[in-house]
Amino acid sequence: MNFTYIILIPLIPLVSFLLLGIFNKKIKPGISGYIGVAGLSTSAALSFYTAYTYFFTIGKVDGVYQTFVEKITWMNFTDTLAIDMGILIDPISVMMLVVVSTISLMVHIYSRGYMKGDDGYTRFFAFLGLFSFSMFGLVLATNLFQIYIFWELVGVSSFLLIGYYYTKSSAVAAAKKAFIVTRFADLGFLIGILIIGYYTGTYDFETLNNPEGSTILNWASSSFMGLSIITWALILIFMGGAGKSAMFPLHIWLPDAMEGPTPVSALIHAATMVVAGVYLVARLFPMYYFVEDGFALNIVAYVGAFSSLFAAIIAITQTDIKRVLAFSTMSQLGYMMLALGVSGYDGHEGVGYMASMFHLFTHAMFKALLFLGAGSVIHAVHSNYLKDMGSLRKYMPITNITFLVAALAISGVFPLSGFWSKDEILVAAFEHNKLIYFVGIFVAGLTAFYMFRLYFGIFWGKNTTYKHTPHESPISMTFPLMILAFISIFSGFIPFSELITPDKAGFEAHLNIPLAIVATIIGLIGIGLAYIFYKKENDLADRFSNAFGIFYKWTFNKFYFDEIYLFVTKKIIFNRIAGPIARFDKKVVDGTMEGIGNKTVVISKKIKGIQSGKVQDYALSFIAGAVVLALVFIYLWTN
Amino acid sequence: MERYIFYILALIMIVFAIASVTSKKMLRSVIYLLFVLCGIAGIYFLIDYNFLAAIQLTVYAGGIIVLIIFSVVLVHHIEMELELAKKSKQILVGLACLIGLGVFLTTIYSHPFNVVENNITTTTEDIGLGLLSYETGGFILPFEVISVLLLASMIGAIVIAKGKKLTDKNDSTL
Amino acid sequence: MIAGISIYEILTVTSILFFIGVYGFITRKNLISILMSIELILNASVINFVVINKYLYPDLLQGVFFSIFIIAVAAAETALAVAIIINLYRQIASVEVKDTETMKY
Amino acid sequence: MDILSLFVIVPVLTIIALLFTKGLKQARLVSMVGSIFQLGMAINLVIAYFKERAINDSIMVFTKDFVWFEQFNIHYSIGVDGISVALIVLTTIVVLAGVFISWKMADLPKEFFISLLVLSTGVYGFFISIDLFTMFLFYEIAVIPMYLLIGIWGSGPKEYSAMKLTLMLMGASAVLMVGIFGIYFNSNADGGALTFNILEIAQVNIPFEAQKLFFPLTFIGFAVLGALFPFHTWSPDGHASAPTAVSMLHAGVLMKLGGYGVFRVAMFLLPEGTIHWSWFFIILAAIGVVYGAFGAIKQTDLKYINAYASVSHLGLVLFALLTLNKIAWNGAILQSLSHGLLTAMFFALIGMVYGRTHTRDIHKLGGLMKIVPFIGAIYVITGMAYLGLPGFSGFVAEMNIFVGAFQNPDMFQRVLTVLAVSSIVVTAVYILRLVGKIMMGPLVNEDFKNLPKVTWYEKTGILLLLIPIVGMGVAPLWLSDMIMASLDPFIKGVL
Repeated sequence: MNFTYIILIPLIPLVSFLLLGIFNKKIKPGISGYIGVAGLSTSAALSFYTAYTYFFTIGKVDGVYQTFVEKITWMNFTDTLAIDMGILIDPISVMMLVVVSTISLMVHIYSRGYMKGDDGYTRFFAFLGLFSFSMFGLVLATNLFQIYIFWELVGVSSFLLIGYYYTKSSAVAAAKKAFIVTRFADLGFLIGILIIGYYTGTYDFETLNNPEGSTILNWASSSFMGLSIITWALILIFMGGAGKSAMFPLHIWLPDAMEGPTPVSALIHAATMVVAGVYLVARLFPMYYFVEDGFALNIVAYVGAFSSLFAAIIAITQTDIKRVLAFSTMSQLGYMMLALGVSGYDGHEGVGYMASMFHLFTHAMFKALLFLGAGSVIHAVHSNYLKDMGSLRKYMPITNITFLVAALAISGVFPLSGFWSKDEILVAAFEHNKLIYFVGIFVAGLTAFYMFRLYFGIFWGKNTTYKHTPHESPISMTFPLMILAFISIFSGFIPFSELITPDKAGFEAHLNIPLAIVATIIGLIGIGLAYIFYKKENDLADRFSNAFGIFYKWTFNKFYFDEIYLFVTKKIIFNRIAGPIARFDKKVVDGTMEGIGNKTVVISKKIKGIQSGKVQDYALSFIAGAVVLALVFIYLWTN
Repeated sequence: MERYIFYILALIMIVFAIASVTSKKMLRSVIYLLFVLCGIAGIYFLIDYNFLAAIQLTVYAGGIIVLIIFSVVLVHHIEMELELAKKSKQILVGLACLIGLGVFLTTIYSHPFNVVENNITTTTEDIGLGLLSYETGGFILPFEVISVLLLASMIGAIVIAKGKKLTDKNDSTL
Repeated sequence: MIAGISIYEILTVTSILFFIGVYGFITRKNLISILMSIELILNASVINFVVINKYLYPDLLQGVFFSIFIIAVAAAETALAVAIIINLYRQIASVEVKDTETMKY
Repeated sequence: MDILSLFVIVPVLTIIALLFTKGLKQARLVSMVGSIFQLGMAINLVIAYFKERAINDSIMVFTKDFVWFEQFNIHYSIGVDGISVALIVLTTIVVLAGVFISWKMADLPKEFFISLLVLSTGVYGFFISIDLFTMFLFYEIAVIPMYLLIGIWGSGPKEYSAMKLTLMLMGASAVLMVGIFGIYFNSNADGGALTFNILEIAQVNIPFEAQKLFFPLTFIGFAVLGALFPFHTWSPDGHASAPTAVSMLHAGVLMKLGGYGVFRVAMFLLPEGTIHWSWFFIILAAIGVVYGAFGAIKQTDLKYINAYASVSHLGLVLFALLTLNKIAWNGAILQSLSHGLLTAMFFALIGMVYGRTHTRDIHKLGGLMKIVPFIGAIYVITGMAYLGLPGFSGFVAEMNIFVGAFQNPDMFQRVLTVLAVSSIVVTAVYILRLVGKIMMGPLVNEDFKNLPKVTWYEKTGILLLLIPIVGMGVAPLWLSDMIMASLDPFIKGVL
C-alpha cells in the first residue's frame, strides 16, 4: 500500500501558512479564511481516507496492524546515526491524524465567524496553518528527532497564537511563559534524546520500540545512580511530555495560555498540542513498559494521577470560564497519563494504553466542543467571568445544548463518549493499582461537579442583565459545535480496543458493569451537588467557600504555584544569577582588562615624566650616568 | 714665585667660579665669571702662551662678557634675585659633581704623564704659520671653516635678534 | 711650564672648574646663567688643551690651535645664544627655563 | 586568473574604483556592484568546488603557490576545502547585506565603503590562505579597519570602544604571533626545511613539549577574536559603538575568523597540544556559553544583548571544537555559519530600529510590531531562529554540536555538555523578553506612530540573510555533508 500521499496532509497547511504569511496584507480577509478552510478540508479528507484505508481496507495482517514507514535522510551525524524525515503510519498516528484534522477543521470553520473583523484575521489563519502543519508532522514523526523538531514547531505556533493579541501585555507575558516553560521541559526531552541516541545508536521508533530489539533487551547495560541510563532518558523524555501536556509541576503555563483567542485554546490547548505529551509516551510505550520493568512508566502514572487530582481541585474554584476549562484539560490529560502508566502490553493487559488513546480521542472532541461553546458565550457577553453570565439558555439555545452534551460527556454519563473511555481507564487502574483507581474515581466526581458548576453558572443561575442582549452565534460558529456534539455523543461506540492496542493486535473489550455503575454514580453525585449549589441563585456556594477558608483561598490562587515560579525566575535567576553575572562582567572581567589598560597609561605617564624636555634634567642624568659608568668600568669591572 | 702666583690664580678662579654659579644676583654673577676668565688668561701667561692669553682677554673678557652683560641689562632687572634650584636638587647635583670630580682626579693622578721639560717660547708668528699652513698638520681648512661658521652665526644672530616688528605690548618692556 | 707646578695640579684645577660649570648648568634656572656655566665648562677644557700641549708636546701647537677654535666657536655660540635669548624675551618676556617648556613633548 | 585569488583581487579593484567615485550614490553603487560580483563568484566557487571535489580528494583544492619572501620561506599559498568555501559564501552574503544596510551612510561614504571592503579583503584572504604567515597578514588586514570604522562612523563612546577593541585584538595578535613562530621554528622537527605552509606542517611531528607550549598561545590568540570567556569584553562595547554594517560584518564574519583559526591552525597543527589542553579550554568555553546567555538577560541595550548572545553562541563553537568529535566539529562550522547570518540579521534589524526610533534602550521601545510589521515579523523570525527553532539554521548547528558533544562518555564532558545544552533555555528567556518587550506589547511612545516604512534596500539586505538561514534550516544535508567530508583530515590528528 502506498502512503506517500500522506505527505500532503502536513504540506497543505504549510503551503497555506506560507501563502497567507508572505502575502499577509495583500489577501482580503474573507479569502484568507477560505484558503485556510479549504486547505484543512483537503487534509482532513486525506486523513479520513487514510484512516479508512489503514483500518478497514488493509486491516490486520497476521492479526496485527502493520506499520508503514517512508522516510528520507535529512541530516547525517555518522554513517549510522542520522535525522530522518518521514511518515510513520500505525494505529495511533492514524488516530491522531483524524483527531488533529477534525478539530483543526472545526476550529478553522469556527474562526471564520469568531475572528470576523479582527485586523489580524489573515495572520490568524496563517498561524493556524503553521500549527496544523507542525502537529501533523509531530504525529507522523518516524523518529525521536523528527518528533522533537515538530515538537518545537508546535511550541512556537502556540507561542504565536497565545500572543496573537500582541498589543496586550498579559497576552505577551502568557505567550512568553508558555514558551519558556515548555522550552525548559524540552531541555529534558533533548537530553533524553541525546542519551538514547548515544546508547542505542538510533532515533528510529521502529528500532527502539521493537520488544525483541537490542534497546529493550539491553537496557541494563549501563547505569547511572542506580537506574538504567535508558530509564533516565525515558524520565527526561517524559519531562518534555509533561511540559507540553501541562503535568504538575510544569503546568503553570496552561491557564495563562487562555489569553489566546478561544478557538486557539480549543485547538491547541485542549485537543491537540497538549496531548502531544501523552502521544509521546504512547509512541515510546514499549520502551516505557519494558525498560527496567516500567520504572519510568510508574512515574508517568503517579505524575498523571497527581496532576489530575491537583487540577480538578483548582478547577472548582476558578471563576474565569476558560481557566476552569484549562484546569479541566490538565486534569483530563493527567487521566490519560495515568491510564498509560497503569497499562500492560499484551492482549487485554493493554487496556490502559487503549483507554488512554480512547480518552484522548473523545476528550479532544468534547473539550474542543466545550471551548468552542465557551468561545461562543464569550463572543456573546464579551467577558470571561462567571459573574457576568447567567441564564444564557434563553438567548443561546444551540450553544446551551451542545455545551450540555459536552459537559455530560466529560462527566462520564451513559451513553456519551466520555462514559466509555473513562470507564476503560478506571478498569485499567482498578486492575493494576488501587490507589490510582481511587484517585481516578474521586477526580471523576470532581470533574462532574466543576463541569456542572460551570454549566449552571453560565446557562442557568442568576438572571443577569446584559447591556447588549446576547444572541446566538452565527452559523459558522454553531455548525462546528453541532458536529462536535454529534461526535461526542456517538464516538464512544467506536471499537477502540479492536483498533489501538500496544501490541497492535486488538482484543475484545467488555463493559465492566460494577465499575461502570460506581463511576456513573459518582458522576451523578457530582452533577447533583452542582445542581444544588448552582442551579438557582443562592449563597450555598459562598457559605461553603467561607467554611473552607484558607483552603479555598489556596485553591483559588492555584496553590500559589505561579508565585513560586515567579519567585524562582525573578528573584533567583534574574536577580541572583543574571544580575551578578552582568555586574561581574562589568566589574571584574571587563575591569581587569580595563585595569590593564589604565595601568599602562599610568606607567606611561610616569615614563613620560622622565622625558621632561628640560636640557638640565637630561644633563643631570647624563652626568650621573657617565659617572656611574665610569665607576663601573674603572673600578668595579677590572679584570 | 710663579708657583705662588699659580696658587693664587687657582684660588681666585675656583672661588669666583663657585660664586658665579651660586650668586643670586645676575650681574654679579657675570662679573665673577669675568674674574674667572681673567684668571685663566693669567694661567696662559704663566705657561708662556702670550698670544693665547691676549685672545682670552680680548675675546672672552672683552667680547663675550660684554655681550652677556648687554643681554643681562637688556632682559633683566638688576634688582631681581635669581631663583635657585631646590635644596635637594642642589645637594644631589653637588654630590654627583663631587663624585665625578673624584673619578676625574683619581684617573688623572693614576695616569703617568710623560712630561717633557722645556722652555720653548711660542711666537705669534708660529701660530699664524701653523694656522695658515697647507702642509701636513696645517690648519688652513679648519680655519676657513671656522671663519664661515663665524659669518653664519653672525648672520644668524642678526636675523634672530632682529625678530618681528615689535608689538605695542612688548614696547613697554623694552 | 710653570716652575714648581706639575701638570697634575693644573689638571686638578681645571677639573674643579669643569664640575663647577656642570653644577651651574644643572642648577641654574636662568638661560643667561646657564650660558655662563657653559662658558666655564668650555674654558676648563680649553685650559686642558693648552696645558697638555705645553707639558707633553711642547714642539707642537695643536692644543693652541684648538683653543683658538674653541674660543672662536664660543664667541659665535654666545652671540647666537644672546640673540635667541633676546628674541625669546621679546616673545614671552622671560628668560626663565620654566617658562620655555611649551615645546615640551 | 585563478578562482581563489579573485576573492582578494576583486575587492581591491572595487576599492580602486571607489577612489574615483564622488558622493554617496556612486560609492554605494560601486560597492554594490563589487559585492554582487563577489556573491556571484562565491556561488561559482561552490559549483566549481563540487566539480573539483569529485575528481580530487586532496585536503585542499584549487591550490596555488607563489614565493614572496624567500629568506623565511613565506609563500602566497592558497587553497580551499569545504569549510573555507562555506565561510567564504557566508562572507559574501554578509558583505552584500552590509552594503545594502549602509545604503544611506551619510558621512564620508567613500571612505566608509573602502574600509568595509578592506576588511572583507582581509577576511577572504584569511579564508583562502594555507600559509601561516600570509594568513596572519590577512588577519591583521581584517582587524585594523575595525578601528577606523568604529572610531569614525560609530556612536556613543566610539573612541573608547574602538581603542579597546583594537588593543585587545592586537594583544591577542601578539600572542598569536608567538604561537605561529613557535610552530614555524618547529616545522623542521622531521629534518625538513622551516615552512609556514599548513599542509606541510601538518605532516611534521612537532615535539610534544613544543605543542604543549604553543597550543595555548595559538589558541588564545585566535579565540580572543572568537570571544572566548574571559577575553570577550571588547565585543559588547565594540558592537555597541560600531555602525550597523560594521557590527554585522564584525559579528557575522570577523568573529568567525577566531573559530576557523583555532580549528585550522591550533588544532590541526598541534593535535597533541590540543588533547593535552582541551580539558582546560573546554571549561572556559562552556562557562562562556552559559555566562554569555545569563549576561544577555540583564542587558537593556539591544546591541549589548546581541553581543552577549554572540559570546554565548560563539562559546558554543569553541566548545564544540574542543569536544574533539567529528559531529560536533561539523556543528561548530555550521554554528559559525548560522550565527554569522543570524547575528548579522539581528544587527541589521537593530540598525533599522535604531535608525527609526533613535534609541536602543529596550525600556524606551515597545509595540513596534504594529507600526513596522516587516521589522517586527523578521525580528520574531530571527529571534526564533536564534533560539534554535527547527527549520532555521541555528537548530541544525546546535543539534550537531549537542549530539557530537554527547558522544564522549566521559562524565566531565557530559556535565559540561548538559550545561551547554541548558543555555537553550536561557537563550529562549532573553530572546522572548526582547521580542516581547520591543516588538509586542502596547506602544510606549506616541512619537513612534509615524516611523518611516521599510525601504527596498533594507528589505533586500534582510532577505539576503534570511534565505540562507531558512535554506540551511530546511535542507541542511548537502552543506552538512560538504563540511563533514572536509573534516576527515582533522580526525587523524586529534582523534
